[in-house]
Amino acid sequence: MNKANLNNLKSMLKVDSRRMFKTPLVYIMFGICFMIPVLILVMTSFMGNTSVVDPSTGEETVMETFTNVWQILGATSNAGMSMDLTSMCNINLIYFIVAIFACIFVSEDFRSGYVKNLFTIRAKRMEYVISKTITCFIASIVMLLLFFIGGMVGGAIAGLPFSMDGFNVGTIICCLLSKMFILLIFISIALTLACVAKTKLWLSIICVLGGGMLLFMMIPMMTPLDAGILNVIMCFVGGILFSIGLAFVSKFILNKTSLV
Amino acid sequence: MNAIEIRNLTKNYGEKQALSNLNMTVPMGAIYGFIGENGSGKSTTEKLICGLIRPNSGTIKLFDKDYHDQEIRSQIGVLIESPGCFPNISVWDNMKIQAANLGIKNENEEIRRVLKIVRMEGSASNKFKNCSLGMKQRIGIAFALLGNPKLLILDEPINGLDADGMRIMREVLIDITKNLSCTVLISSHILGELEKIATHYGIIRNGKMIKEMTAEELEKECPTYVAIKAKDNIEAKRALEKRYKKVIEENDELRVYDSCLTKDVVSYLYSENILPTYVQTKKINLEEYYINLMDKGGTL
Amino acid sequence: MEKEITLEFEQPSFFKRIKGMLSVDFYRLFHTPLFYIFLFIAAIIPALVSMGSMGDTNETAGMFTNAWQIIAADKPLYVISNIGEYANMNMVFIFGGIMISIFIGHDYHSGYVKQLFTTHSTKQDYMMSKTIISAFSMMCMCITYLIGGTLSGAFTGLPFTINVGSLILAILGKMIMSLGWASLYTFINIIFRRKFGISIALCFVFGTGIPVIGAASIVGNSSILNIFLYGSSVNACLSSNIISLITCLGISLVWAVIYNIVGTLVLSKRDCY
Amino acid sequence: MNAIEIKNLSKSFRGLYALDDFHMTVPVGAIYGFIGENGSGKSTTEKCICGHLVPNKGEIKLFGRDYTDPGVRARVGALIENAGCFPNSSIYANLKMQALNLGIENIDEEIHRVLKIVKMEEHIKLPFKKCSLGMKQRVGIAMALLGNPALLILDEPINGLDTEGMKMMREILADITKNYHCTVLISSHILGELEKIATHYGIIRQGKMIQEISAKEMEARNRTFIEVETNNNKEAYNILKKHFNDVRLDNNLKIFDEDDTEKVMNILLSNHFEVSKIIQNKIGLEEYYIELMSKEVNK
Repeated sequence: MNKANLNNLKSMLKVDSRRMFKTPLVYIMFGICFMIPVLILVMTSFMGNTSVVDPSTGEETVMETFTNVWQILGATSNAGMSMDLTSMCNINLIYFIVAIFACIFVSEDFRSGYVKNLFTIRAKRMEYVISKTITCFIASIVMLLLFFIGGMVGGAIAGLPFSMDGFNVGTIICCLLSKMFILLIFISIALTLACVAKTKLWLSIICVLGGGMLLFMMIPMMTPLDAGILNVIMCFVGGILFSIGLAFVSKFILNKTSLV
Repeated sequence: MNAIEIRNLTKNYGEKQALSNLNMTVPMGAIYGFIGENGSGKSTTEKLICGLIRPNSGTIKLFDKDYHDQEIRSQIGVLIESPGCFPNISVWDNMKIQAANLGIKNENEEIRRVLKIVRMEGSASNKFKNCSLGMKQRIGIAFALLGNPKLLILDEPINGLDADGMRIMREVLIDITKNLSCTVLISSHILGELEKIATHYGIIRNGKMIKEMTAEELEKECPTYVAIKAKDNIEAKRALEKRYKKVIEENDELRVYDSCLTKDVVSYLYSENILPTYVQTKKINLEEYYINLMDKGGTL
Repeated sequence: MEKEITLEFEQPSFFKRIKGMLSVDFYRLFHTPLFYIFLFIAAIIPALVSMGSMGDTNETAGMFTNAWQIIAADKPLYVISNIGEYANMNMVFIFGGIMISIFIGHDYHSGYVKQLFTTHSTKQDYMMSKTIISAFSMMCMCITYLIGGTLSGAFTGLPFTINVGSLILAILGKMIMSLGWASLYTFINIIFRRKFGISIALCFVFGTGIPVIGAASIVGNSSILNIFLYGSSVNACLSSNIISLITCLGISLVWAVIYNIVGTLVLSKRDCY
Repeated sequence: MNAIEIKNLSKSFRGLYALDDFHMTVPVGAIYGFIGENGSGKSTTEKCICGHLVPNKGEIKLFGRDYTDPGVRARVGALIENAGCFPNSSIYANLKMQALNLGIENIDEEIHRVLKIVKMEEHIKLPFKKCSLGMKQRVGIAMALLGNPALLILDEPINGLDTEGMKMMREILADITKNYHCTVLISSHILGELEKIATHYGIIRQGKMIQEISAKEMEARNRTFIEVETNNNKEAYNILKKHFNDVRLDNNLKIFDEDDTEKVMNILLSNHFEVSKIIQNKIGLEEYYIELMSKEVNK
């Protein structure tokens, strides 16, 4: 990475960061990431454990709810796979939000035609991919934290217990860190798909959701509540390898296909 | 050293062949008028030069370096069809983003300078999507001028510009190519405007470059002639043919192509007591030359 | 001035105007891949869901006890206890909403709406024709969902015992409901127009019935919830009878008329960009 | 009867007045040249007439009826800024949809007729997004011509058309106004082209109509002059002053309100002047427009 490439990357990073924080897209995403946990926690706990009696059959159905604030982050490693509400609507939703955000962010370049100005001046496609990965990663970290804070706020409003059995503050931090690095995987997948789909935003979003569904299952195992340093390192290595590998794939795609 | 050198460039979209081994040379500091019908491959060539699409074969050299050379590419200003701006943010923010893209140091003055050139300082704050077609075109030109590029590629920039806009465009192009500091490749259909500023011309048809020449060559190829109308054209024609070799009648005016002074022709006719009612020394302009070229099947 | 030219403008009948616009929409519907993609999605969703229900082996013994539950829940339950009651034909109304948003969004995005509003001055035509086309496409999606559901039901080997009368009523009720949903989604889309991202998000909000479930938790499982679109589509369940069909029809028509009028008002006030 | 009558129309976008108390009358069968700078409100007016924009206040009448009358609007063809076509469908599909929308009977024949006019027959199967700018413009014109509209509104149609395209445009307009009694409202910046086809002109500036004039009136009002070039213009000026009342000498010698070139020629040659140029000319649309604008600026 000689000097010329470095300041090219710097200028590209400046473009992306300026573009990210000047358009309303990222602020909408931040809003969503903060509101979802609050909504989920408040709604379910508010509606929860009120038994609903069905007039025609007289059968009582109890809405099952969150019993502990930390459930928003996931379950401890020994809890089995469960398809119920709590395991679906927790922090892992953020992977889909981030993936969709990355798709929109890249496809906005192609739809507005700004790609003409970008790639006329930049012969190398690598900087574009690297800078997009970095800026999306930073934005997704902010989203993750907002989601976490939203969860705490929601839990407080709903009056859920903050008790921690089987894990402590340390493991929660490790869990968050490892979730952070897994974000890298989702972002680089989304970027590659967006480079393929270019202006066809609907194509990239559908593929990302499809692809995300497959990976979604393994996230709770990789990042349980009682995650240790080992989890963090594993996720870190996985994230970096994935992003570098897919970065080259995206570069290859951008080189080989016509951009306009 | 040439700004752009293209050697047998071919590009086909599916089975339709947009360019078939096109050759093109644009010298330094030239304003190169790129002329051709709709769909003759002008935009394709420009997109190829900017590296936006990939050629099937052929080489493109910019300033004697391969067109993938990063140092050269960062000094190209481009406006192809529409300026690539983000619709829902303000013009100023768009310019700031492009300034960052070019790595310009003191960007605010640079942006103000460029907006002042195209007289768009007033409406820099409203959103891009709310600007009218003409204003968008001026913003596109400002975009291309940002960071004074060494090579400017404009695809029909005059589209949608009003008289004032066209005048600005002429001044800007003449000014920046003054001391060979910048080369301009401009394509347009309004040949009257192009004729005023272009130093070189390239005429393309069905993906092939059929004629490349400098403005001087065009001068030579477009002969001046004396156009005369008299009360009785036939008699005047007979009189003229006695003295001049090449006299042709075209859309009811007599054209004397021999190299002669107009006033001699008039005094000769007067001596033959024929009174011309209309006399003017005229030159075939670019538009007529282009139409004749096209009618003759393109290969002169 | 040259000879006086009498230009006569015969007043096109309401039917002719609507026919014009509808023929455009139907031509576009059948000649672009969008419609077929969503028909396919509507067909494979029941298969996926029933696969999912068969798949997990631990404590919940699978979501469905009867093959027809893939079409509609057993009883009009406004608050869902497990996924089983939720995953039925009502899902069509979510995907239908997405399809309509993309369909109308493309109208605005491509600028074709300029042509429509030039030749059709009354905005009522636009609302009516878009509602009809949306309702039609949703009904087709219901049908493919039905086919997909019965096939996957047969595949999972669940019992097919059902009182055929109420099954038909349930299916008819759901299909009638698509008119109401269509007018809702058309209304959302003429407000958000080009930004069909937002209208798709709203489709999720309305389609999944979160507001109705919320209301149900307050007011309990009572039948006044039927006044909502989601409420009455849940009401068209496997134990539905003639009354529930009539309620569906009534609710659907009422909402269609409301959204139509309000939509026309909004359209006539706003620019079409 | 007038094709278009607009009275004190105003339209604002978030407080900024694009049109302010705007008036306009376009007679039936006219080719109305609509001239104005960038952003002076030309497109806004056209969009109001076509119902794309809802004006704040003001009244628009088409052929004597209110512009919201469906009967009239079904006979309006428009091409404003870009042809609203679906990018992924082919040119044929787009035109077919518009034909269906207009309720035309024999659709295929009409589509081929229109495409033959704009010479785009061989590209009929091409998807719209693959067309170049000029070809998109021709498809837009074809779409506007579908179903023989009574009123045709074209916003800068010559944009992106090549020389042959401009010739085609002139033929189209001449043809439809003659055979189909169609009224055309056309806005353009290339005044040279407009001058060849327009029968009426409307000049707009900053949202107000500053002058509406028919081509005949403009011709009458524009003064004709004879321009002469001799070996000694000063001397010629003195002699010509005796014979004609309004003779002016700046960088060339002009005799105003005179069109008998023979008389001038006789005088000059009999006085042994060497004449190298004598043409009869009149002030064109472009000079008229620039003169009008400069009057407005210093008002």
